[in-house]
Amino acid sequence: MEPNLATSIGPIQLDRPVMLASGILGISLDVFSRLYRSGAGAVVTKSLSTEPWEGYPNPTIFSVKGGGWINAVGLSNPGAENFAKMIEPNQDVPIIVSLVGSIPEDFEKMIKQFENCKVTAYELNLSCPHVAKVGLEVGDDPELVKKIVTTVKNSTNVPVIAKVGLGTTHYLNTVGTAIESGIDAITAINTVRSMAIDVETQRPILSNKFGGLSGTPIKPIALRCVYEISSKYDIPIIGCGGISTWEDAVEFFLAGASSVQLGSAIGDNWIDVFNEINTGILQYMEKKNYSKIEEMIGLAKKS
Amino acid sequence: MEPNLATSIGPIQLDRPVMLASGILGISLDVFSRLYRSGAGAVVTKSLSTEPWEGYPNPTIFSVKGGGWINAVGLSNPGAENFAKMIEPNQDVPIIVSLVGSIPEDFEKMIKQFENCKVTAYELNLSCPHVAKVGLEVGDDPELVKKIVTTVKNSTNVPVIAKVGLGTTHYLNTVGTAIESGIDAITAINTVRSMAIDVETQRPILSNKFGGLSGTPIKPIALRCVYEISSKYDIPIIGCGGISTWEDAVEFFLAGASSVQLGSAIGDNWIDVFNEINTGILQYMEKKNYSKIEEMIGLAKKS
Amino acid sequence: MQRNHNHTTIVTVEKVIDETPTVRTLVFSDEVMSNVLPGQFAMVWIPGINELPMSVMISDESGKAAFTVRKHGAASTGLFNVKVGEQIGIRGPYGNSFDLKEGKLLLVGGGTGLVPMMRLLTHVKPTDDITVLIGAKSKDEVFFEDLANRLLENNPHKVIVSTDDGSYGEKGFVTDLVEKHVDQIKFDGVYVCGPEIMMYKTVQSAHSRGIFVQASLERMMKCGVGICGSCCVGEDLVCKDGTVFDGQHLSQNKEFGKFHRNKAGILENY
Amino acid sequence: MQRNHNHTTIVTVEKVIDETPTVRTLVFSDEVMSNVLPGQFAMVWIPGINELPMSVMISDESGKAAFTVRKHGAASTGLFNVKVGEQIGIRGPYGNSFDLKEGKLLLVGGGTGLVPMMRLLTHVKPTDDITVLIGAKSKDEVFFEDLANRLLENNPHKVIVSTDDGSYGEKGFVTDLVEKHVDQIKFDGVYVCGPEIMMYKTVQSAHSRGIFVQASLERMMKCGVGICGSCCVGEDLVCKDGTVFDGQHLSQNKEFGKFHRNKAGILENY
Ligand SMILES: Cc1cc2nc3c(=O)[nH]c(=O)nc-3n(C[C@H](O)[C@H](O)[C@H](O)COP(=O)(O)OP(=O)(O)OC[C@H]3O[C@@H](n4cnc5c(N)ncnc54)[C@H](O)[C@@H]3O)c2cc1C
Ligand SMILES: Cc1cc2nc3c(=O)[nH]c(=O)nc-3n(C[C@H](O)[C@H](O)[C@H](O)COP(=O)(O)OP(=O)(O)OC[C@H]3O[C@@H](n4cnc5c(N)ncnc54)[C@H](O)[C@@H]3O)c2cc1C
Ligand SMILES: Cc1cc2nc3c(=O)[nH]c(=O)nc-3n(C[C@H](O)[C@H](O)[C@H](O)COP(=O)(O)O)c2cc1C
Ligand SMILES: Cc1cc2nc3c(=O)[nH]c(=O)nc-3n(C[C@H](O)[C@H](O)[C@H](O)COP(=O)(O)O)c2cc1C
Ligand code: FES
Ligand code: FES
Repeated sequence: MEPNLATSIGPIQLDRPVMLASGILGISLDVFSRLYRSGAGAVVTKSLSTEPWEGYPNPTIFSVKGGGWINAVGLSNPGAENFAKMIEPNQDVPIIVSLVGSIPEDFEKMIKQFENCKVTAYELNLSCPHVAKVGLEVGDDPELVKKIVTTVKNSTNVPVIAKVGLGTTHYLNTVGTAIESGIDAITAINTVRSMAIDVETQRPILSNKFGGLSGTPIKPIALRCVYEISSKYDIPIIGCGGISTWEDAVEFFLAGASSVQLGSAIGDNWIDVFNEINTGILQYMEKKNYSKIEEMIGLAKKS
Repeated sequence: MEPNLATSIGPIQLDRPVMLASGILGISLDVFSRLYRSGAGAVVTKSLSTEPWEGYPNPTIFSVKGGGWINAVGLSNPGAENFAKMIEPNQDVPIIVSLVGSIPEDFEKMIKQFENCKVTAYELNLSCPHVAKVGLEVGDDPELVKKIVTTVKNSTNVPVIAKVGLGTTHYLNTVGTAIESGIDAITAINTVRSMAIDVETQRPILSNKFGGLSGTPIKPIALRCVYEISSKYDIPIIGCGGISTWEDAVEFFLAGASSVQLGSAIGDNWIDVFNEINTGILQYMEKKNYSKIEEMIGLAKKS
Repeated sequence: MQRNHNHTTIVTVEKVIDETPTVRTLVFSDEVMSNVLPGQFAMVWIPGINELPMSVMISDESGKAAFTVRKHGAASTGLFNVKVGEQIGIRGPYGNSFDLKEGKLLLVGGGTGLVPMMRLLTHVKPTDDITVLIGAKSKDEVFFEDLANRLLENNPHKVIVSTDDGSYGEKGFVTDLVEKHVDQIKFDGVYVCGPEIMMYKTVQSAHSRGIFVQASLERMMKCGVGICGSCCVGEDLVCKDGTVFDGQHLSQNKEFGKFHRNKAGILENY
Repeated sequence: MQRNHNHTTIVTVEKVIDETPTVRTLVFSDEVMSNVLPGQFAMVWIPGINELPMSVMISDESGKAAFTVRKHGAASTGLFNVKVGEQIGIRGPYGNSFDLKEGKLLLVGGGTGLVPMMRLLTHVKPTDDITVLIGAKSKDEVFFEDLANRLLENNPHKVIVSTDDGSYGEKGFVTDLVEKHVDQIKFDGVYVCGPEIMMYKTVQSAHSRGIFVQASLERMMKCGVGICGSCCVGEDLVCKDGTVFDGQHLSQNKEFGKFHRNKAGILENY
């Protein structure tokens, strides 16, 4: 049988396993279509809030000498309502809507605003490391995670994903809480809180001082998180963090992810990266005689 | 005034601010002398335990495609007693003895074994991410940290440093506990728990599966930790993680570290790296008109 | 080690030239920036203030480059106020560049949109016949007229200024001048940079007559490297696919000339 | 992209040659490893079992290389048991290499210590006069004698085997043969690899007579890249400063020939 790139993440079915991660080129439907045509299996929107946010002043992104990026765009976004209007015409592109908020009602409200949109899934951003009162500050509070996930699951029949990261509470506990509260899948991981200082001017470079590290430097960390989650829990996982080659994607599948997301690789290799990875995965599947992605998920745990 | 590389980390005085990090080339007095002659301001020993440990089988170290290393040597070490005998003849080299253990008595016992040695400081490894019952498993338990630090401080007049890292408990809490218990300085950070999988053979590469990520990938994370510690607490800090150039070292000084340690850079640039960094720091000091390292410590917090 | 264009390099401002009461040119030494292609830009960090995309201005001294900035909001005013001896950070160059034709060329620029045009002039062949149209609101705001004439010394050329209020040069919008010129002359290439409406009309005038035309677009930019998405215009990312686009391509873009996105990413009308 | 020698490459074993009941040569294709210098080694991963330092053996086919392994503990037995078609991981080459003199050369090898010697033989000049001494415990354990003769076909040469029990070749320790040879001939270079005591005595014999001598040392290796410290001998790191050291340098090393470190890093006597 010819290998096939389709994969399912619990209730979510995708034709191709590599998605665009949240926050990357993620504010325009036209760009989403282009990325989908370029090989992305789905696109995750910029994390949306109930109100439009301007985000932090520039510099908001910094290229690290040793590879990767540190960003603190500060979750700038047009707000869920504007965004929902923009994507309403969409029929073809699998869009996963990422949401941030501080209280369950924020999420409930935003999900209502997407009622007329074709949404493949919601991704709850419980892990942005550089904005106060949302993201990690929510993910680090197990009680709040429970309330938010429960509320969201009661507000919609669309599958719901929780995106976790390295915070002050152990992410495995956050994952556990989300699962108990009915989450359908987990995305791991978000960026890792970091910083860069300019030695000439002797000041932090990002306007927010702290930002999140993404790209190749965090791949080994993300991979271990996926392996740990899949070893401890029975939940579909989307691997994210530093993926830029087909080998990276396959490592995540072998660790237990049923699909992956990427962002930073686009900054290095532009959007051709999706098809390059798809092609590499297909060749690997042919060599290993797999017909489905599913056959390789979690294999590294057997050894 | 000519710039001078001397620095003090609380009660610890060093002629030069860049030390060898624990676990790197750290098992032989002859090698220590060589590193000291090569420009290291001090050497930290491999973390020593009450009994000799063989560590994990190979592979114990893995070179990451995106830079850096993942290691799980498993704290192999000859044991504190053997080690103390070996360094007894030492007079010239500033040696910081790194210790691991599970209970306060382990540390007490080992410190006794070093009674006849010239020890510049003890560094308590509360942060190794890949060995059970010691390292992070200790650092993640605030009660235990308190007991260990208190016991150690009561056992010796030699300065005591706590080395922290990213674990399941927030490292800032561990730092707080160590300070309350009388610690003299903090080293931040240790390696970050990570993993690598081989796609051909479909198994984790390290024999221990998980290991610690070091080198350039963790620099932005380590720098942020130093900045966070120095912003929250008034304690001397030794920065560690991914330092390989003089700019890296200066970034850590600006973030609040009064000295730095390095390890992985030796694997990339060999031991000339100490003098290269020393020279770079001196040139920077000349340009900025500093006579002492102290003048630049924490400057990035002012902006 | 070769410089990675994404890593910020710190340079010192060596000279500040007042072009108009609100426009200044800041000169600095940097080999890489001195050699960028016309149309390319840099991300410019004003420490403690902001980081902005800026076209890279030429300098008459070799090994040097410049930014010509109009003071507007906090960020550009921050750059405008940088003094000689102060440091700024630069990364880049980013973006593609103009595709320079030979023969009869029309260059249209407004305000700081003249910056890439000046660099384009340093790349023309001595045989090219060049017309430069400079648009400004009023006399006060005219700059680079002399520079353009100087750069074109050895070419058959015309430099024509128009001001909206007629206080200098011809009276009226520069786009009316464009319309007049493309009606009369079959240009081999038209190049425009300036306010979007100026670019939109110029592209329409030229493209509708089958004349090759390129515009260098401006959009909100955060990353400059194709990650953040803030610079999108239709399905194009200005920082990565542009900043220079052909008339052919632009005539199919739904947003060009009509909408741009603000800092939150909300579409706003021009 | 050029291969980074620290990244593990997976290769498939294509041929297994039994050299003795306890020694096997595993052949695989790898351009980089086929061209390593004599004395260089690889870190060899036997998936699920261990990773070991191994000298890189030559192969008669171009583009191929091999490992010649003696089964000993769990790790080397794991490698010994790898079958044709199975995969192993390799990284390297690591370490320096022999400094090959011209003229009269003496090569001394014991057991798998012959591996770098065989590669050294592929680098000699046709005019060099070569003596190879092979030491083994008994007849069963002799290998590479024919190979050495074959590689030296076009050279003036002698290949002499000694066995401890006299069951083949000359009877006695190979180091006694060394002593005899350096007494009689003023060699231009002596090269040795094998058990430490063999290397120690050979170095002493040659160095004390002012003859240039080099030995390729073995120590416990974990990283192979100068990070872990497990391979230290005195102040030298075998993986990084060696594996090849001059007699001059070794005669000043306090640990060479006397101590090595075990897996915990404890000094043990030889
Ligand atoms: C490729 C490119 C090249 C440019 N070259 C020049 C130049 O050579 N000289 C010059 O004076 N200006 C140039 N600009 C415009 C400049 O980057 C600023 O947009 C302008 O200076 C106003 O910024 P402000 O923040 O001070 O104004 P504000 O009052 O804060 O903002 C006014 C408007 O400017 C735009 N803007 C603000 N920040 C940015 C940003 N980071 N990226 C893009 N647009 C922004 C937005 O439309 C905003 O609504 C260029 C822009 C781009 C995209
Ligand atoms: C540079 C170098 C090149 C080598 N080349 C060859 C070769 O071509 N063929 C060959 O058969 N052997 C070679 N060896 C030796 C080989 O690496 C092993 O030491 C040997 O195979 C025994 O390993 P074991 O783990 O099976 O034995 P064990 O019984 O586990 O160990 C026996 C002893 O072997 C040594 N040893 C074990 N593991 C290692 C290790 N990771 N690194 C170094 N020494 C170790 C120790 O002294 C140990 O006490 C080489 C060693 C080095 C350092
Ligand atoms: C510029 C930028 C903006 C981001 N914005 C978001 C966001 O809004 N919501 C979110 O969940 N993650 C956001 N992320 C994190 C990414 O989705 C992703 O988790 C992270 O970058 C790691 O993947 P990568 O290494 O492939 O980039 C952002 C990352 C970057 C670089
Ligand atoms: C091979 C290896 C062994 C290590 N062993 C120890 C150890 O025994 N004790 C310890 O506290 N840290 C140990 N570390 C961590 C280092 O001391 C250091 O914290 C870390 O490598 C980050 O610094 P670097 O990026 O400069 O290597 C080890 C690191 C490596 C790479
Ligand atoms: S400025 Fe970020 S994508 Fe163009
Ligand atoms: S084997 Fe690790 S330092 Fe040599």
